[in-house]
Amino acid sequence: MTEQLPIIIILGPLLGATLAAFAAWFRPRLSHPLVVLGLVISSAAALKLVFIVADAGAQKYWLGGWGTKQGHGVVGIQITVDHLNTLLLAAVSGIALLTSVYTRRLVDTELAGRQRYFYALFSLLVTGLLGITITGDIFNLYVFMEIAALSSYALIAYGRGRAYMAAFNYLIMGTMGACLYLLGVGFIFAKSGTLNIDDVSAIIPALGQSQALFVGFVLILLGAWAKMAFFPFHGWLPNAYAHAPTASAAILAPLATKVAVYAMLRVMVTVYSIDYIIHSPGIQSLALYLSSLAIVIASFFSLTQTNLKKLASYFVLSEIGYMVGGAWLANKPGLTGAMYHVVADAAMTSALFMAIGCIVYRLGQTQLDDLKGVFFKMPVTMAAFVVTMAALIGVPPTCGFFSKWYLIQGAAQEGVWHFVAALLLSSLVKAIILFRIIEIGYNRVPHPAIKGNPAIPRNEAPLSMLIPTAAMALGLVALGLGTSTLVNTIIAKALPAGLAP
Amino acid sequence: MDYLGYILISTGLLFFLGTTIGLLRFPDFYTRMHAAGKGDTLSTVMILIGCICLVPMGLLLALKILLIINFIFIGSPTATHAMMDAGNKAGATPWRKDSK
Amino acid sequence: MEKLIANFNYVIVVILMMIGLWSMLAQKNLIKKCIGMAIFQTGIILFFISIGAKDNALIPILTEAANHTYPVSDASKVANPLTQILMLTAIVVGVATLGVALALAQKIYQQHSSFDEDEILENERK
Amino acid sequence: MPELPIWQFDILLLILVVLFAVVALSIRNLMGAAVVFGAYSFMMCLIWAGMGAVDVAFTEAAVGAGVSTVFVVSTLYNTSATMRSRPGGLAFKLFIGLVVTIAGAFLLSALPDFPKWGASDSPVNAKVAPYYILNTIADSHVPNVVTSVLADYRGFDTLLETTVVFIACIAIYSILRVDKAKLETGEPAAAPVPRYDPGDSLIVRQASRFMVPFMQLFALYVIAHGHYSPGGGFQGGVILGASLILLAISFDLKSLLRQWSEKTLMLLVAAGVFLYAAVGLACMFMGGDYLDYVFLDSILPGEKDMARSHGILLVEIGVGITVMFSMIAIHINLASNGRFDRGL
Repeated sequence: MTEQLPIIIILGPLLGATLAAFAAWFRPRLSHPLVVLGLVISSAAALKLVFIVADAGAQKYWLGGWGTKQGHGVVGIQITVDHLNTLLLAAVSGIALLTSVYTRRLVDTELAGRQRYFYALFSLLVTGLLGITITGDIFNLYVFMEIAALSSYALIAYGRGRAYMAAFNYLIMGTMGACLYLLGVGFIFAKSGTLNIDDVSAIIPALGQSQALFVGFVLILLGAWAKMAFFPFHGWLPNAYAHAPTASAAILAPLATKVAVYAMLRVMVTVYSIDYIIHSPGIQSLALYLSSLAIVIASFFSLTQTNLKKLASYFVLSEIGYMVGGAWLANKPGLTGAMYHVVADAAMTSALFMAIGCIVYRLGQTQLDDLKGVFFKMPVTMAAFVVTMAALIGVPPTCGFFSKWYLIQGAAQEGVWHFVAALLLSSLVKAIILFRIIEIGYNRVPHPAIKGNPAIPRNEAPLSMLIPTAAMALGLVALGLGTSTLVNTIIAKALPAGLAP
Repeated sequence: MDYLGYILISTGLLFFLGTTIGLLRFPDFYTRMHAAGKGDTLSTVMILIGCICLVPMGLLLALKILLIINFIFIGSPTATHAMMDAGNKAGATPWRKDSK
Repeated sequence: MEKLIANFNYVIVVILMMIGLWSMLAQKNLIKKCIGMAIFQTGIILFFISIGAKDNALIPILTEAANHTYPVSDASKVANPLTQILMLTAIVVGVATLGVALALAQKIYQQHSSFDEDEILENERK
Repeated sequence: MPELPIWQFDILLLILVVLFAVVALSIRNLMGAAVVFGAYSFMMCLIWAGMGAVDVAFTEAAVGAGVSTVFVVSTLYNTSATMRSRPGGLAFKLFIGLVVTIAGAFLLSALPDFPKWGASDSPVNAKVAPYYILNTIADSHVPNVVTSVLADYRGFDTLLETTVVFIACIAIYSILRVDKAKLETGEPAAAPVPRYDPGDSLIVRQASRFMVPFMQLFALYVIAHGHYSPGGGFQGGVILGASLILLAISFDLKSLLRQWSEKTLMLLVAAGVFLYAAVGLACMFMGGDYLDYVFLDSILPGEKDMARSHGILLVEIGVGITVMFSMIAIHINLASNGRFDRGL
């Protein structure tokens, strides 16, 4: 049975979505449990696979039983679970599961009367994201990319009003990214004749210096950058996530961009190789400069925001700079940091948007000035929020500290000081924002503990939202404490052999 | 049989030429649609019959082409009619000898 | 120059894609953006079909009605089926994206009575 | 069947295609742009058919030229086809033009590195693809290689592609659909615009009534005969959908919705994807890998070596159902602006 686990990861949310689409017309209340059930199956399979991969190495699965044929390579579609993606698979399905439980109340209030297909689309989005992560076929990756993209346009458009234009801009950018990616696939295909990632990576070194392969690499890179809202293509993201309903943002923000980063990592590490990247003229330093710029610009804009959701969107942008920069350092600590940060940042962003969702649910507002007294009103939520912010800043026992530690180590080793400076600056900016929020939420009201001041009524978010939020925040600390285990047993083995230490 | 095919196809092309000239040179919407509707249908049908003559692919293919002819024969004039009707309702005025 | 003529398809592909890309990014009208997107996609499809084309090959339907000697032993006389499959997928994905884009454009038009991006952004700032 | 046409003919078509693309993007009337774009797609079909990609050409004719044009037109029907011209923005357009030119030059720099166009020993044509051509008959008894690769060797792609259509359908539904009850209280319904309705004309009604059965018959043939001739679930589904869209246009939306209610349509869209996924699941329960149709032979009629062929037919039917009903549902949503009452 365990050999079927890789496909079960995909089938859980896919079948959950179709069943939810049926249920939407007969028993609308049933579509949420169906989706949750699909995600439970999927995340259980993903979790089991983490252990299997840690023990036994990469697992390959051939759809339709079409495996390797003599002289032709793999003729079917392959899905692979290896050290590079197993953690992310577990993270994506786990976060999706928690978020699906969490969003229930939000959807009922925010999207009252129009939630018929929300969970079907939610589940299909997760299918797409898991698929991008798991697939071992570069064209299949494109199809999954479009599945994830189309459902996320719809999820954003649920926000109505300005969300439509935000979703349209995202659609144009996203389609451009996907098309550039597809064209890049075409270039690789034209030179190698196969679409299977393992086969391609075996063929590419033999082709030597090739302009077509180089152009294909750049195209795929640009496509992935457009999808993940990396610096020159970042325009769509803040609007899209800020105008989307909180329930949609809670699933999109943590996962969609991270999975695009993973796709870039996969192409850099497995399809091409780190050697190839180091020897490609100019791209490495350009990418590093762009990531520093991305971090600095996103940090700067996050200082000027007054809207909580938009602020968080700019955090997402700066974190993307971390990961791209780390990957392009192309040395051991840099890549470790990038791979670890993909998982850690998914968890951090998820916790951040969950906490914001709780605040929105109770206060109905997302302006910073509306947060007065929120620490007294919602102590648990705000505790989770502070822990999350601490993780984003990089305070020791949380996972944010370790990923940042690896990144800085890698940058220092390569002597890329502007990246180190950008990382530190971004931490500083986040600390400033955290203290500003504490100042507004804690100090701007008369303290209720002092005699004579009115008590502020406790008004926490409902338990179905609070528990996932608290769990996610605790998870950040747990992830941080488990760093060395994860890095040693899984991530270290995902690094390509022969990498500079 | 082959020569019949060539003749039919060349005649069809000739009609197409007439259609194009009519579409470009006629004075108003209705006459242009008239040229497009009639000439287009006739020439397409002729070219298709020419194809039947030229490609001896057996009865099944001929039957398929005949079906296509059937579709064009009904579809094209109907579409032209619908467009004319729409033009009429939208207020396109017919050309007269005394109008500019 | 000889390469250029031999690879004429590729030149057309690049021209089509750049027309489409320009239209997606520079045109202000939402419907024009959608059409530009579709042209960009057809450019890519043309690229894939071109790399899979073979001189003097038959269509990939191995029946005697399609002039194949049966059973087929020489793959070089049959057009490449793989690129065709990939592009079937791409066409369908393209029309799905176009449909969603049009739906969004319709909603935007309802709010702003305009397809013009600048006008919409001005309205939204108010 | 003739061999591939000479390249000169292609060159003419290729130049025309670029011309049409430029016209479609520069024409100021959006309806005109949509129609020119449809013509562009037809031109593309010819090019692809000339390169031996008959299935792709068929799909493009049905999807790209047919249904997409209808989608654009029905969107414009609800909005406006005129483009307002605004001054300025030239610098931005020139800047994008410069970027695009540089990108194009970058792409062209890869040109000398490609294998010769049309060579049968280029990597694309020599590595994986020959396996399909040489083994499709032995593996699945399906002479149309495109069908066997589509639904069998790369069947997972096709499952996902069907899912993409399904997503587009429910995405458009959730974007556009508005509740009647809400319409009366909240958002005012757009004032009915007096427009031409082809359903007024007896000729149009009768002609489409005559054509629709033939179209549906042809579509079923395309799905069922997809193993032996160009076509399959997608093309057949699109034609079936188009036949009902034709009914909706020539009569009115109401009469279509009387036959196929909103609920039925949306359920069937999901049913097609479910059928496809369930066939794969059945293979898994019979002990094989996902979508490995060989393991279905004990449930399916026929001999063991026909199991793949039958499995392909089953999933093609699933694809056909989803594509047909999503095309109709998308059209109704776009044409009636989500109100499901009247429209193009």
